[in-house]
Amino acid sequence: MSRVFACFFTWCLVSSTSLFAQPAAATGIDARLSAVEAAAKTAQISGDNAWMLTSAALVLMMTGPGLALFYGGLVRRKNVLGTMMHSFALMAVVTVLWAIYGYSLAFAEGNPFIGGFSYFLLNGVGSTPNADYGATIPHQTYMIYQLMFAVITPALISGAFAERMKFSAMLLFTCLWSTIVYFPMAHMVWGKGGFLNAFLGGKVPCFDFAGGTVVHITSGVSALVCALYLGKRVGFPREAMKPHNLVLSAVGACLLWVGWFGFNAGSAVSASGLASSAFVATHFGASAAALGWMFAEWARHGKPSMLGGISGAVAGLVAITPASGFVKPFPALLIGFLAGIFCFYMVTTVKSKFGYDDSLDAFGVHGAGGSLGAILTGVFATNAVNDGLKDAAGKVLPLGLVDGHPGQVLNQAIAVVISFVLAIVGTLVILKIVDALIGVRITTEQEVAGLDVSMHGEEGYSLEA
Amino acid sequence: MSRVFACFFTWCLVSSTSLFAQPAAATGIDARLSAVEAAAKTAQISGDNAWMLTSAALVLMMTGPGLALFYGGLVRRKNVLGTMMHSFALMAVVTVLWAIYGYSLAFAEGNPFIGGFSYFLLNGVGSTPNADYGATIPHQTYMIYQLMFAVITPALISGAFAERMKFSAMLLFTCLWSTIVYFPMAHMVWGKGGFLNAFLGGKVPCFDFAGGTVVHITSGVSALVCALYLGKRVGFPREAMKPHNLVLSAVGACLLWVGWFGFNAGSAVSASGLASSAFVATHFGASAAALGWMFAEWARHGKPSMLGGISGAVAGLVAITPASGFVKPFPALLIGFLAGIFCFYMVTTVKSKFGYDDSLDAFGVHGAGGSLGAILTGVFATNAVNDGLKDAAGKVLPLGLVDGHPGQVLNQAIAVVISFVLAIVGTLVILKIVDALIGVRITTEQEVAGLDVSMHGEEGYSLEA
Amino acid sequence: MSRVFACFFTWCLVSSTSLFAQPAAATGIDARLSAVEAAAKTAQISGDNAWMLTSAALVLMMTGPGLALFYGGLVRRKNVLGTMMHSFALMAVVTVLWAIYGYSLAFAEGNPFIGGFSYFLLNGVGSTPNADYGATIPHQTYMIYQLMFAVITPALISGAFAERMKFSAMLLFTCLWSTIVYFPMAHMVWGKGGFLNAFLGGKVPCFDFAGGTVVHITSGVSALVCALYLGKRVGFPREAMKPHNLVLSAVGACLLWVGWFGFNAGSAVSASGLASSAFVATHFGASAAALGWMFAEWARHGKPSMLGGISGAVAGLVAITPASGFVKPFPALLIGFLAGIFCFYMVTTVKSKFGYDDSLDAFGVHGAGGSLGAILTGVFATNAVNDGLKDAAGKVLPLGLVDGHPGQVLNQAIAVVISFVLAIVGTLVILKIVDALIGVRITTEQEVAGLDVSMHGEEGYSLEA
Amino acid sequence: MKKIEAIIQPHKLDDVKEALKAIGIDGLTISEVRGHGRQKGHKEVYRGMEYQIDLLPKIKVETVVTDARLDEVTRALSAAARTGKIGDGKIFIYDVLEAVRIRNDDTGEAAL
Amino acid sequence: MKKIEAIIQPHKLDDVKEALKAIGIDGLTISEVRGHGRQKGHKEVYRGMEYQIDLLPKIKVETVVTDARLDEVTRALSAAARTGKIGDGKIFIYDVLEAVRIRNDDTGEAAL
Amino acid sequence: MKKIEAIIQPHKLDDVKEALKAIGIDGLTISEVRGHGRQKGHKEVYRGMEYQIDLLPKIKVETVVTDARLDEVTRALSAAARTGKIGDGKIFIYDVLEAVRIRNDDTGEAAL
Ligand SMILES: Nc1ncnc2c1ncn2[C@@H]1O[C@H](COP(=O)(O)OP(=O)(O)O)[C@@H](O)[C@H]1O
Ligand SMILES: Nc1ncnc2c1ncn2[C@@H]1O[C@H](COP(=O)(O)OP(=O)(O)O)[C@@H](O)[C@H]1O
Ligand SMILES: Nc1ncnc2c1ncn2[C@@H]1O[C@H](COP(=O)(O)OP(=O)(O)O)[C@@H](O)[C@H]1O
Repeated sequence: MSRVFACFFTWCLVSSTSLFAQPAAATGIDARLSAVEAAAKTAQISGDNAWMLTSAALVLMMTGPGLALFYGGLVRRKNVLGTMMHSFALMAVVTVLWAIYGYSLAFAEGNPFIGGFSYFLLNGVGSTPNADYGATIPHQTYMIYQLMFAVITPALISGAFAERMKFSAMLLFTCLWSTIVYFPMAHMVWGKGGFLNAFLGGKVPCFDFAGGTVVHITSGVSALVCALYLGKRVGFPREAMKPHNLVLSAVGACLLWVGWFGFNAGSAVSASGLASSAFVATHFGASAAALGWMFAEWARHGKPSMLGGISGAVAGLVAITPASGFVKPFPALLIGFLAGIFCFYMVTTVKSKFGYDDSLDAFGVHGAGGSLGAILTGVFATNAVNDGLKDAAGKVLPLGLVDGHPGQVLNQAIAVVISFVLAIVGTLVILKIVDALIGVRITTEQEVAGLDVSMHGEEGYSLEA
Repeated sequence: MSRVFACFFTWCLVSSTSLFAQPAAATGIDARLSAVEAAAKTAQISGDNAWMLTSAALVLMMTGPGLALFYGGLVRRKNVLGTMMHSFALMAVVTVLWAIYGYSLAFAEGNPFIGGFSYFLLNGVGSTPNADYGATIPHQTYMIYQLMFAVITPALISGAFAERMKFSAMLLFTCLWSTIVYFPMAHMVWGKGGFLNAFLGGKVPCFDFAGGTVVHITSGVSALVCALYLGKRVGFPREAMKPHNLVLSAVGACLLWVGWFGFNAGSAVSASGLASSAFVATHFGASAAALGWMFAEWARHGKPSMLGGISGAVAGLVAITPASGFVKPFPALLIGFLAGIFCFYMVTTVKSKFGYDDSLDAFGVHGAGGSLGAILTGVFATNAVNDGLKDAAGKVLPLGLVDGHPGQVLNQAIAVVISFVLAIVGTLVILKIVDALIGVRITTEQEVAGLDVSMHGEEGYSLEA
Repeated sequence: MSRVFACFFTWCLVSSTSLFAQPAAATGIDARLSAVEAAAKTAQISGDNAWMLTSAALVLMMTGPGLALFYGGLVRRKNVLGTMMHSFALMAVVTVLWAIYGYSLAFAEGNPFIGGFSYFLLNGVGSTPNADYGATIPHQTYMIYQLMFAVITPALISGAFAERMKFSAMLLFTCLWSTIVYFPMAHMVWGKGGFLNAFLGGKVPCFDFAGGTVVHITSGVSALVCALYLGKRVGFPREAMKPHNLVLSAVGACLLWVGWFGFNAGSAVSASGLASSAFVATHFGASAAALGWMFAEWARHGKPSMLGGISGAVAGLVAITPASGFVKPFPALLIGFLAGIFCFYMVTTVKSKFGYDDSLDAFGVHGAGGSLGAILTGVFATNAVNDGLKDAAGKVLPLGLVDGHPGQVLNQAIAVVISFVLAIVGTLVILKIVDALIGVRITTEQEVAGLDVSMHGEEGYSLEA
Repeated sequence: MKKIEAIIQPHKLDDVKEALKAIGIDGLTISEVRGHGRQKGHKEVYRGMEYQIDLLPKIKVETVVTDARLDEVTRALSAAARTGKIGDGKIFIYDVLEAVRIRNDDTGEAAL
Repeated sequence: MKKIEAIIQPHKLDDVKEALKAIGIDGLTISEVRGHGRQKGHKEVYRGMEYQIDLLPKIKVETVVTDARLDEVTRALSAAARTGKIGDGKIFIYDVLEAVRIRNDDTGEAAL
Repeated sequence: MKKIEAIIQPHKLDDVKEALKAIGIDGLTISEVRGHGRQKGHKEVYRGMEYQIDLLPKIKVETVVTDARLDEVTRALSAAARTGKIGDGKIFIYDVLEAVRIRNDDTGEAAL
């Protein structure tokens, strides 16, 4: 309420000033100008902050209930709560890490690979905008918005170890993974001075608007490592392990889609034309990918399925994520369509060829789709959409291949490789540690009984009358 | 991020300018004024764009998961995915049509009945606002916001042919229907120079704030035509075809209600007082209609039901849609209440009298409610709420009957008739074509097995432990 | 649309003015200044209104589908619709009361305990901001935003009388309760001149940012009274009354969490830095409380559960509600953590000690959590977060104990006591009246058959193929 | 007394209920089951994993009747459930030693 | 050995379970069924379509017991399930030729 | 003809189906049940209320076979369902008086 008063006060001032503007014209005009300049600035902050707070809420909604439902519907009934718990618990746990040191390690200035401790305990993160990250929103808004990304990323991994990981091990794994993989990667790509940060002084300028490398490649690749390390579920692949409730998954996918507008368009850190452009690209990518996957299925199996449609939409959202603030609408459609077909191929042909049990296809969708999107960003990024990259003289620079800058594809590839290496090495080390300390996999009895009963002592449904 | 910089830059400019304002006072003041004028304009865009992007996300949420759940819960278990697929697939398919030519046919200048091709392939639809449609938001925002309307409209029709239409036929039907019925109708009512556009030069000025004619009458009437053309479901009305999961429908209805704020208040194309007024009217209309339907049921059957409550809410939202930006709160309550009772009467007495199988009452709710709302808009529209209609001299004109302009009721009736005719003729022709090409109805075996298995090769629930 | 034109018009004016600024410099500059001052003001309203409309939608989403799902999942299958109906019906009923006299009794100026009738029938509640409540948003926005609070509060109570209250009695009870308990309490704490209003002239200045006393204590305490008055459910506690569908409850809890950002950050009545601060506190409180409850369970029962996690999150959200606009992030974490443990203790140890049947723990979570939060607000409130309280000379005053103002804890305690007394006395009187008029409890036959069949004549699920 | 247990197609339940009602059989109990027989199931593919769905949804109808009415009821039930296609189902007949009406401890045929 | 099959009101399940436990009957299997008998159902109206709901939710309790305990168990079960109102349900008794404990192939009464 | 009714652990259903298929038994009907026996259940705590969950999910498999194949099928089924742990379940054998194929009114062993 205080801001309201402040603002009201400003207007009173402005109005009253204008009453005796005649006598001391110059001073009066100067004061009115300063007042209105401040007022315009405050108004700018309100507009952008309105969108960014909405976006932060949307991104949280992606994890819970979005991802919780999407994954929860895909597992067997006896694991539905255990699977939703992976997403839910991370909403709480990662928040605490972030408050203590996570935001600092990711976004405080440090070296090119990891941030420093200047924002330890959120020290200095208040209402005043941080001009580097968002000149027109309170720094706290940026902090909480970025937290929502840090929450969903490890939650995505849980699709790979679904139905067989110990709950305590999942918590410990996530704390270590966030610290060792996510915070450094976020710093490299988005942190000031990060190695791959194209806009704030990185050595290898990579374009990753909303997290193709930081979020999707790291989580998808780590997921594959987890799937291989934990081994197959008891009975896989002989036993039928059908999704127990595709209605839940469809609802989850729709909420992911809606929430993704906050994820991508929010990454403009303002309610500007760039946000609108990212919003359009996001929607177009998701749509084309849903069609791509469905048509591929239709051609291969004779029927397009709901599971195919929603898997495709998610694949498209993943692939358009790094590109969303850099590409025009029709390239967005193309990126989505390719992602739909490519990820379909990955989770069908490739997965069954290698035979790993990536239970809910975290790698096939996020790892593969994220990599494709990161590379295609290097192809289709254009300064007609995003004029943020300028040389010393202020001249807008070309972005991707279509702008006549083929080298960007290489930069993107470097970022992809770094993400892969960090994810593989980091995840392996962390799994070894967690396994040694408390063990990562549940017993066969627990697995047969299901996570809900064995880990949480409860059941998802008691549908008896 | 670029906008952030731009904006920050502006402020640096503003601040620095003021430092040497003394020496060259006039010029300095002029520059500061120009800068702050630009800043205020940018701030205005941020505020309005924040609300419009949120609204676009809300309207998409109405289709998925909103409508998908609402309809999905009302059908039998074996058709749940097939029914949700109608909504979901249209999110993808209509998007592609819209990108290629749909937006152009609806909103580019053309003749009074159909738009031209100037926005073909979204040519020229960028960040710069289109002053005719929304002077304070990026043109892309307006385009994507209107797309969400184009998505939900054909999805509403699917309530009528639920549980018996071929998936491929549904896709083809929708592509043709959007092209032949929706895009022209949207152009007539909302497009610049459209025949019924009251604010941008239409011959017959019709008030349809958010789509009573364009969205609800066209879809509801087309739904009735579909229901009659496809015939009854196997076993109707002898067999029990109870909603399989009213919990899903209740959730869907609530999400429709919440999303409808984006639909109606977003139609102000700004976060202005008009948006607030439309928001209030929307909520009041929904509330009164839920009560109206429930009380009608209570009186007739002795018990108010959840299905009645949610059906009423949707009926009220439909009826208030054309009126929402033109009427005061208490007329909104009245319109809602009447809609609740009228639609209850339509889906109970009238439907069973004529015996058609409008499976999920798309006509009884959207056709009937939309028509009622369109007419009552002519009664209750007032320039105390919306002063957008002015004569050449800038004088605000009276709107509806309550403003002393009874002729408006006739204008509204003309629009209703046009919508009916276009929907009936268009839908019939399209059904004939699709039927001739690929057949519209599934076989009895497929119908008995259910859409999920026969069309999509999957099942909604596998609830075995 | 009209606002868009108005705004566009302003800009034309501004631009054209600047053309002939040279000849009549002073006048020209004055006109431009006035125009840009108005433009900045309009922009400010758009930004703040964008956030407040979004917040209003989010708070409605908390009731439906949020709370409807949360409570609906916790009851037995035969009561799922009846339970959801409590939330749903109140969305409609309270709206009508609010429109007629509720808003007036709560927010019109009156005496310290109840508002007057100046806003009767929403008279005078239009686009013009009400400077007392929100200088930068349309008055209608404030009215509809506050309505959403009035809707959810009685819905919360329904957790206590779940599975055994007559639907008609529930409706009558709510109408009386809103009138006798909620509207006065809202006036006392938030209404201009209210007895406890710290910012608008209250005798005992209480800090309740978003409704710890008004919403949670009143509803939680009234819930306990209802539970005691209605008596236990048939078979309680001998019979197993497990939640029938924890998936629904988990989804509901997540939607409550997301919607709560509108509840708390929206209570800043602007998209300012204070809103961001409240957003952060809300998220931190929820996270820490989810962990607190889960750890308490883990320690006590050997397993952390999904029900525990979501109960904790809600408890944290409740406790942080009064504090959210006054405390820093780390105190928010602490308040949440304490609330998680305290409410766990209340719904396990305390409830089973006293043996009352507060079916869904409305008292244990909202009553207990709200009281804890209200007191801790007095401890941790600081003017470093909220500088809204000033003395006559404009000096910012200290807020809570941490600011060196221990007396505030006492003020908070007084507000808690007033809420308890009003809730207990009011609810008891209302229950007696309703019981005498129509009876509050259903028959044993109806209870055994379930609310869905007996009150509403329908069933939640018909999952047969 | 005999128990008639019929496994039928779900969509024939209404027909069966009416046929039994028509000949005065009121007492019956149904349950949802899944069955496998000559009827071929179908293939479902979830993200590249193929499942042969060979357990199809069926309804089991159980009714205990007096020995005298056994044939009549069996015939009526069979006729009502028939579509003539594979998957129509089976009827099995069992002997019932005793029946008790819980409400009043009636036993034997009086309990039916 | 005999199978006791009882169709009871869902809300009497806890009572029945306890009554059986009290007399040392541990082995039992329950399932959800829907039944029709003398008990009148109710009408449900969905958007103007009226449905006569005459198949009401019931629980089927099955327990196989030795011939010696048949009467005792039947009586205990019947008493526990009784409310005295129409719809209380039925008990049917069948002969069991053989029982096998899967775990160790025990057969006959030893397998119960 | 005899009915073999087996109560098995849900996760052994695939094994049982395959074992029966392997010896040429095609006709079978399954249903979801909950059972209680020697197997201890578990405790669930919901908001401080403790529930002893002693009815655990099981699958009931029913197949009617000719007298000649009774032993062979019983043995195959038992072997496939066995894990050797408590809770593996039971098999009960009943006499079947008659079988009818609804599709064409075949009766007796021809109907199986
Ligand atoms: N021998 C059997 N034992 C138990 N159930 C059987 C048996 N044979 C068939 N069934 C049940 O009857 C259903 C229909 O049998 P099926 O062989 O498909 O049809 P049809 O008898 O018309 O050839 C099966 O799905 C199964 O539930
Ligand atoms: N002849 C029968 N065969 C099979 N089940 C029966 C039969 N008669 C009754 N039932 C079952 O018993 C339940 C209770 O029967 P009902 O006639 O309503 O009660 P009551 O025996 O108290 O009159 C029915 O719902 C049905 O499931
Ligand atoms: N006497 C019985 N009557 C009916 N069902 C039984 C009986 N005994 C056991 N069952 C069923 O068999 C299942 C397994 O029995 P249990 O005693 O736990 O295993 P085991 O036979 O290996 O000791 C039970 O859950 C129950 O469904």
